[in-house]
Amino acid sequence: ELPPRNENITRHDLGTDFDSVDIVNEEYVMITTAVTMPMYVNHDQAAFKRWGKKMNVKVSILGPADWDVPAQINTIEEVIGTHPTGLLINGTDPAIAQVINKAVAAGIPTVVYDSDIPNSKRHAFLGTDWYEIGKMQGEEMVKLIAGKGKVAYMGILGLTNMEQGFLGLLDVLKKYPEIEVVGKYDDKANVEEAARITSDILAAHPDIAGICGFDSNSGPGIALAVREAGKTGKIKITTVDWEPEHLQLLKDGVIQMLAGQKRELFTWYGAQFLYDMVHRTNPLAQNDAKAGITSVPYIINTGLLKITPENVDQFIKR
Amino acid sequence: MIQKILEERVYSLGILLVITALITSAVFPGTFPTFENFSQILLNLSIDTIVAVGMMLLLISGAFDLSVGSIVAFTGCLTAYLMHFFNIPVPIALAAGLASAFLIGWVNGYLIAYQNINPMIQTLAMMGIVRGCALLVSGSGIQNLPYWFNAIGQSKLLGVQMPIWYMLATVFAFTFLFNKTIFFRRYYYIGGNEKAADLSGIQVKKMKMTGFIITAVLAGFAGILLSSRLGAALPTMGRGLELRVITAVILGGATLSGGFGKIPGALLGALFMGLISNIMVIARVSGYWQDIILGLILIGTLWVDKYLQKEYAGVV
Amino acid sequence: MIQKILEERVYSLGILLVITALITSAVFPGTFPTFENFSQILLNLSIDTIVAVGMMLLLISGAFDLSVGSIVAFTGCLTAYLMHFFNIPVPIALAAGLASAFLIGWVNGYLIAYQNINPMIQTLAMMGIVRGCALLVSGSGIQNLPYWFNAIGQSKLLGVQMPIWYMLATVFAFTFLFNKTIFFRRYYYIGGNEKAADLSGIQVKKMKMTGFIITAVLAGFAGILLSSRLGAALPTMGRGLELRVITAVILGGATLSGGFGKIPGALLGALFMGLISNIMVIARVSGYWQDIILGLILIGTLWVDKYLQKEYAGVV
Amino acid sequence: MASLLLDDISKQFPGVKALSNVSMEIQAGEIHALCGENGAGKSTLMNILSGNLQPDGGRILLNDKEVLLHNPQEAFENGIAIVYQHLSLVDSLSVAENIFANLQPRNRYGIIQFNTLYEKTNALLRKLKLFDINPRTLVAKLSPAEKQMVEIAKALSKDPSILILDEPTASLTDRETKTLFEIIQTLKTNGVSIIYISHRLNEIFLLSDRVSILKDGQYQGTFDSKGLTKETLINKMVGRELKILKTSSSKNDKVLLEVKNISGAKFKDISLVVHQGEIVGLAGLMGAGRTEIARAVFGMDEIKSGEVRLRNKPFHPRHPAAAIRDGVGYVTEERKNLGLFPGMSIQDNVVAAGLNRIMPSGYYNTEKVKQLATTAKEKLGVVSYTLKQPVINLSGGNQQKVMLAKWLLTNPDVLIVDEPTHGIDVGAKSEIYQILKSLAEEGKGILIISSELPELIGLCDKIIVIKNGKVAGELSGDKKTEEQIIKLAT
Ligand SMILES: Nc1ncnc2c1ncn2[C@@H]1O[C@H](COP(=O)(O)OP(=O)(O)OP(=O)(O)O)[C@@H](O)[C@H]1O
Ligand SMILES: Nc1ncnc2c1ncn2[C@@H]1O[C@H](COP(=O)(O)OP(=O)(O)OP(=O)(O)O)[C@@H](O)[C@H]1O
Ligand SMILES: [Mg+2]
Ligand SMILES: [Mg+2]
Repeated sequence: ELPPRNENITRHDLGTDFDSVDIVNEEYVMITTAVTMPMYVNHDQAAFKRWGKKMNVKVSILGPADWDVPAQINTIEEVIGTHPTGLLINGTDPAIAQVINKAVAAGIPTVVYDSDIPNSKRHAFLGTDWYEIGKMQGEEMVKLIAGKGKVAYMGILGLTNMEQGFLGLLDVLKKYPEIEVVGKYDDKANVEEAARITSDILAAHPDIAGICGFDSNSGPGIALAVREAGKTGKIKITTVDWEPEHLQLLKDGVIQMLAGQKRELFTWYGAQFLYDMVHRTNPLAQNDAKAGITSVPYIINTGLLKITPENVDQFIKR
Repeated sequence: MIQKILEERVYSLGILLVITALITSAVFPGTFPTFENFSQILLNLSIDTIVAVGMMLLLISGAFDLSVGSIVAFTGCLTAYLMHFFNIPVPIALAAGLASAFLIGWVNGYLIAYQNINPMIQTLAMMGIVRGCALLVSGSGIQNLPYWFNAIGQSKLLGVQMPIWYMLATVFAFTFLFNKTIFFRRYYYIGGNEKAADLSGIQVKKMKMTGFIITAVLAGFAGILLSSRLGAALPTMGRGLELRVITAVILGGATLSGGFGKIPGALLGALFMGLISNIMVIARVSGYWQDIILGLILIGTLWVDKYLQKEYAGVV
Repeated sequence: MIQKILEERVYSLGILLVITALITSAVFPGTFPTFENFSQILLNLSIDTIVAVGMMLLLISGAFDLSVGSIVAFTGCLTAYLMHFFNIPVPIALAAGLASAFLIGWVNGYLIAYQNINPMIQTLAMMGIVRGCALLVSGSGIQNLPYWFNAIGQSKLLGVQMPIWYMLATVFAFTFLFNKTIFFRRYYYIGGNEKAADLSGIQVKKMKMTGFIITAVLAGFAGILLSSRLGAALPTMGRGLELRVITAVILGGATLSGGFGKIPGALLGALFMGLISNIMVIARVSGYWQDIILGLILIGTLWVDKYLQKEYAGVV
Repeated sequence: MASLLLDDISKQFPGVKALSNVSMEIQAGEIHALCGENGAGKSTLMNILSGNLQPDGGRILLNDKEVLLHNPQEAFENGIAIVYQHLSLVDSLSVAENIFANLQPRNRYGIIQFNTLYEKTNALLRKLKLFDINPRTLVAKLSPAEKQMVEIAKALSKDPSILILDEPTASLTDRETKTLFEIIQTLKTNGVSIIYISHRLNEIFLLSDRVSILKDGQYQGTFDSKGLTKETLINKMVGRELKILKTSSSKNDKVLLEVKNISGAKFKDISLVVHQGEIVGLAGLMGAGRTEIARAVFGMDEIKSGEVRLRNKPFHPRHPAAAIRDGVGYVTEERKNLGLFPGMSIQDNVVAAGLNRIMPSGYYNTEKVKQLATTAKEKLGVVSYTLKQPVINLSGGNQQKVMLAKWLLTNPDVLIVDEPTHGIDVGAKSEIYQILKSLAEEGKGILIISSELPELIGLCDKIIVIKNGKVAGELSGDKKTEEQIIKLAT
């Protein structure tokens, strides 16, 4: 028994009939990978839980503890079998398209957040463009180092969204002939590794001007090495995420800019979209499904946060 | 009689599995004991199990291989790369993928068996090298693979997904081989006492090298299967697979020092881990609690098992 | 004489290190052989080395511990938690952190030595449990730690960062203990031949349990040091540390089967890995190539070493 | 001065009652021999005395006071030291550290004083006339005989008041044996009680004051050595008469194995010929290189020059596998390290070397394996409760028989046996001699390496004496006497 041939996805396929969805025991499930990553826990998951409490519905968060896309897919498949009311899926990699389609085919409203999975039949997407994150870091870095000097960057190699970010960064830096990109490094999502690489970079390039980080652990690691080398402020650091740790480092002047995402919005509104779909809050046609439409936005870009010494105090929680 | 049965990890673990499944069925009658859920569990552990069969072979012979996770990634990526960027026909790309796995296994085996390189460092180094190559080949992953390639892992037979059939075939084939051919039985001797095996006319070096090659090829096959299932090849596939698989295999009755273990134990070990993770999904256990509970269950299982088979306590 | 020296991994690796450093100094005279670079290399490997000393102890006795990375995270987080949320004075928080590490080591050691639980599964399970607890305690990480706590890892003595001094002190202390005291020499007997050690009146179980406790406490110390260096406790600290440390220790002359190894080997192994990564960055190797080249160098090193010490080929 | 009373000691292993209600008495300052067949329970009893095993029932009285020996440490503290049958040395440590394991001389801070350690070791080694062994050498580098002597030194280092020797001479040659006996006599005069276990009956009569006998875990009585004859002793141990070994030779003129001027790592210019039906002995002191010659012929070690011919065709196996295929077998010494698969069953061990021959199709036939193992077990009289028993749980002699069975199943034309009766009781020994003889009668050639001279003299058609890796002489007919061999070997 062979799988169906890949048909082209058109807007027409998007309407799904939610008649079979269970709205008595309402449960919304969020599935990510690296479910214990602090950034996810503190932003995505916290907002999702708050939403659940406010709406008085059950919310669950599932997924493997480590960054393991196949395991995330496995979890989604297992969850589909338990027929949740709605699925909120972290768009970790284009490879999850198929299982998203499977969920949609099973009649489960499915919203993707963080990175889009464009070749899937998801009902809606909320998130940011990682390319923009890279671009934002690049533009700020250019400003910080006045358009010249050596720059290095690091993150987890091989992740689709991060490679997009690298691309955005390089596309900006390319335009400045006096900026030399000295290397791309894999910090393996690990503070110690990031610190070690940074101090090696400092040794290799004592005149390094700036370093960009792309995962949660890059920032603290780069900052540690720069601080220990006594070059705080001399070497410009831009990185992603705005955990308390990052904010503190920014406040201390070790990091110069944070490219943050509005992750709370991903899951809060994502969940709300799911809710609105099942409850037909805003019916647009007599029967949205038959009309081949969904009654929630198709793509939402929540935009980025640019956190600098000027506005950092607004972000530090007390 | 009962004593006898419990002495074998394969049986004691099997019984534990059945009991766990029965209890879970009683607690979650609507979601757990369904055909879809069971076939999903099996599907999800098919990749791990195929690799675990190879790892069981190695552990029986007293060795192990940390590079399997990277081989899974590399073989999948290489095959996808050849098909996607060079339009090489599916069968040839598959052959090339498996050949690359063969080569990796050969290098591991040759250096370990004939050059006496420490197996842990060798396979750890290979893990880094091969992962690097996977990244090199695929960048951040390759999508849009040919239909016939995807069909390998996405088709069904008798309503059951193909990877499950491949897994069962692998387990049955190797169970048969280990029970019924002298070639594979030699691995028990090598694990039991390498020097004595050599002096008894078993070509230990050759056999060891073959063991690494078989394991690598199985991992390669698993990699192809995984990317076919995903319809994409990711360089991050198989991360952490090595530890997961070694855990499953030890749970299934192997020991790091060699000489013990049965092939079905690889399946049972993987099944046990798959069952636990499925139950946690169904029971909606999440986040840190997952790790904590899984850890406690692992320790608890070994502890119960130890009491079931007092006899062998020293050996395991 | 030369033969004799090369037989010991500690010497052969030491020589290799010096040669590598000399060549690199000649090639990159401006960047490599500077005081800042060396002290930075040492600083970065201080945490790993402190854990590696414990791991060397375990490997000498024929065991290993996969939970050290998680212990690093948990101890750091627990200490920070106590200081930050309960305003507990620094020394008491430190004691509590180390006590928690002691407890984890005790559980590992007790279950492995007295209950015969498979060490690999036990410490792997513990790795998950303890990591989970670290996340539970610290959430997203704890900042703003007391000044005196940060001073532990951020002070300098004679222009050299404190963690380097702690590392050297640990290495020297354990080298002395292992060379000169009956208590620690017993680990060589246990690793060399457990049965014989037992027959010689060594209380193998007790010693094994103590080994796991010492390792856990060293890991706990490393965790406190790391969070003091960071000025913050992150639950993700120490990820992958276990494999890195085991690699360093085996490179430093230990074997998985026990009985071999010298404490300074832990430092040399870690130093070697630190040096290689430093040189790679200086030589502008980046991205995927780092993993590939590191792997090749690891294999190459063992291969060269094997030729240096032909005598021991079979053993290592 | 210490006397020892064993009262009603029992010990049950899974499947075997190793000791049932054994009571016996050891007087102060006597040499007390303990005899019995393989598996009679001698080692088990001694393990109980040394705190290594716990009895299921019974008491141990030392100088009329009950003592509890929970572990080896407590036995030392009570002045009991033991030389184990299976070596208890750590290969990766030096001779000195092995001898003073856990008891290294230390100052009051617990710091080991290495100088004292080496001095004390040197003194001990000199006492044992082991002038060639450096205290700093790793034990791994010693030959089996040297290891055995180190093991003895280890027991002596504790200044015991009761010394147990469990088959100490099994891997020693005459020279060391003599030294050992002198030491035992000295200890005796100093009032040390000695329990001596050996399967070499000559030694029993030579040394002991009294003999106790165990059979199937049951005490058979204690006798004065003076009033005892060899026959009665054997009768009490074995419970039947032993067959007399036929001395007729079955040698014929066809040459089976011909070794011409081979040299290797530890030997030089070795030549010898084994005919059909001939039993050729290799004699020599410990470390003479006999084992290395055998390993080289068998394809395990490299031959640097010279030629080996089998049935008149060149024979240079690259690996034992090839040697076995061509009909050469090699029963190794050091059965635990080199010969057996300790954790595996008797059945698996027995077929290990013959897999290819027994099942040429490559298809593993469990039934056939079972049947062959049963036959072999019966033929060689291996005592075990099931064929599935791991060989590590067998007594030493039974392990040796399993190893021999393994090689008989390869059906070799030339069988090399290295110390075949190491640790084997008189009954089993004579059975093994019978087996070797009947193999010779079937027309096979046998090359036997042994340190037990009476055995070589009794069995062999000719004896080649090896000294420092070279042939020192060849003896046959009437010239095969112990004096001649020793003269050539030293
Ligand atoms: N650990 C064990 N587990 C099970 N059975 C054992 C174990 N150790 C010994 N036995 C059995 O107990 C019996 C007595 O063994 P023991 O080693 O005491 O014999 P022995 O008299 O020393 O023989 P030998 O002369 O061959 O050394 C044997 O049948 C043996 O198989
Ligand atoms: N493991 C080893 N490592 C290094 N040298 C060894 C080792 N084993 C034996 N030797 C040395 O090899 C030489 C011959 O070995 P071995 O004692 O086995 O010879 P042999 O003639 O068979 O004596 P034996 O009477 O003990 O069987 C000796 O000089 C011995 O010291
Ligand atoms: Mg015995
Ligand atoms: Mg020998």
